[in-house]
Amino acid sequence: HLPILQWEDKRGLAFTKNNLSYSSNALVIPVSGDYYVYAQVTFRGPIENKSKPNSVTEIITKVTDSYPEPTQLLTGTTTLSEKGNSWFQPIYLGAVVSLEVGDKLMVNVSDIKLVDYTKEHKTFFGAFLL
Amino acid sequence: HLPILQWEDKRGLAFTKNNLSYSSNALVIPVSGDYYVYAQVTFRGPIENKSKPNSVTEIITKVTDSYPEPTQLLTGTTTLSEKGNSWFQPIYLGAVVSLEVGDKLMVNVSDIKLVDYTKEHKTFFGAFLL
Amino acid sequence: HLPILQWEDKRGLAFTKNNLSYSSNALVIPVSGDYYVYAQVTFRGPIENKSKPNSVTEIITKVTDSYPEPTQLLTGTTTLSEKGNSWFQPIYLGAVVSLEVGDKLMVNVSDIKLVDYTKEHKTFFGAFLL
Amino acid sequence: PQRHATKPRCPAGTNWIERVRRCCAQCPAGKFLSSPCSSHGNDSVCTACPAGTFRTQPNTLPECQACYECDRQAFQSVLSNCSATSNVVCGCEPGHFRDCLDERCSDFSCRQCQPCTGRLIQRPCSEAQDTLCGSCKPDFYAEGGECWPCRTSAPETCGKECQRACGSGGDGSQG
Repeated sequence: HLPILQWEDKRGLAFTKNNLSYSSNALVIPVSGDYYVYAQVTFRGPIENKSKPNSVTEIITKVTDSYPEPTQLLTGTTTLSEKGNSWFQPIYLGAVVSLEVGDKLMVNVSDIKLVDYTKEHKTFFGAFLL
Repeated sequence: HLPILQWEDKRGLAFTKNNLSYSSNALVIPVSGDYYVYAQVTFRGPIENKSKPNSVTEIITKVTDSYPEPTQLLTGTTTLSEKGNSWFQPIYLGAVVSLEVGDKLMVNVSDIKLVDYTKEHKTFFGAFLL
Repeated sequence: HLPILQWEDKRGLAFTKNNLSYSSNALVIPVSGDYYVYAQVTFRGPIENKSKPNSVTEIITKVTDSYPEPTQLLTGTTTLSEKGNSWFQPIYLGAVVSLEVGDKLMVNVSDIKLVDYTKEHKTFFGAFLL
Repeated sequence: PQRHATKPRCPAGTNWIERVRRCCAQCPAGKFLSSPCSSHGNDSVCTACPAGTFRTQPNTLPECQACYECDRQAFQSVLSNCSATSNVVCGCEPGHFRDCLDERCSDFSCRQCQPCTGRLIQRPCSEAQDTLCGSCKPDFYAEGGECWPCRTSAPETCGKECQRACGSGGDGSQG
């Protein structure tokens, strides 16, 4: 599987409410229902001793007790133009998904070293009950 | 008009939420109100005997009984970098729009052959009442 | 600070939903709570006597009476492929933020001359209370 | 009519707090308002910003801002650490310069300085801008936009520019 992003859930703009909680890299669903789930990941480069990748990918996945394999809910994948020195590429994903109490939501990325984690307003992840 | 995307609404990631019904390629609005409407289309190439286009476009349109012409609600259009063999380009759109009961929402694209239909987590469409 | 986009809130695709009022380039929050805030800006070029920039940036910021400086809530920055004459680049941003009554939301951009204002379905801004 | 009730003007050093509908004393930089004042207005409860957060100005906000981080993997360096009253300040590692994303350069990436191989350096690389390369160094000749050492040229391929820079022998024998 692709690496899973870790998130700040307390400081600054981050918050969890209505007992949507965050634990071991996942948002944990407190009550079954339809949720609007969203995430933006800003990728950037170059970084030391790594050539520019052809593409970057962000996937929001669900892990549920009733099924052993993670389910890919939303995927954003984009190719990068070859040239260019320093580059930035945000990928935003968002949609309504039906979730069960206890389901866990995570964000996987093609390469964790390419993620711009330096500012909370560039890479973020959340969900709300409709 | 640009070709209209057809949607799979039963299997897998059901698109129709809170009793929005789906018929003849459109989401049908069951009750008047403000809706957050969203869609992501992943375009990809190359596909046989077609050169790489300069750009790709996604438009969410509304058809209503009270007006003969479709109305463009949201548009995403992006140019593609020339080089590069196989390419991917997702376009996400989402906003609040006021809709009337019976209005129909559709997604039009610049070239239907370039749409990556293979997985519903890459190309999806939905709406929810506020 | 980066220039602030001005918005048309009466004609066409009204941006202000559920009694959000709009004054001096900002959405004004009528009641405290958690809002899903979103904006898409479509950048395009070339424009006369301006070379193609390396990148374009969109930032949703908050101004509040409780603090003398604007707070960056959401940021989308993307580099542009070097070549190519006429180009389009949409940036969509959206997330849940906690806001107080009277807070003001604005959209800042790296270069206001590159913003495609011509159609409100290409560049739009809004928010709704959860 | 004004949709949201107009806020009364608060005396200097205080801000209107909607939750309790009164003016409360501002918390100093480095702190946030953990609970609003009681009726007589200047007993706001202020709490120090937790580690990893800051406030540079007096405020009545319910939380502090999260510190940015310097992008060490992308050749940024820390000029000053985050404190309770100031955000982290990042620069570029030696051998890199700031490639600004906007006029104010509030956001930038660090690009490698160009080496100017075989050229004179007109202006050295700095935090703010790339090296400015000059013409070819002595004992180097220009060809195809690059500067080549005279010793690598051979008489039969030493063109006009090469002969001018490297002397007629062309193989740098005098060097």
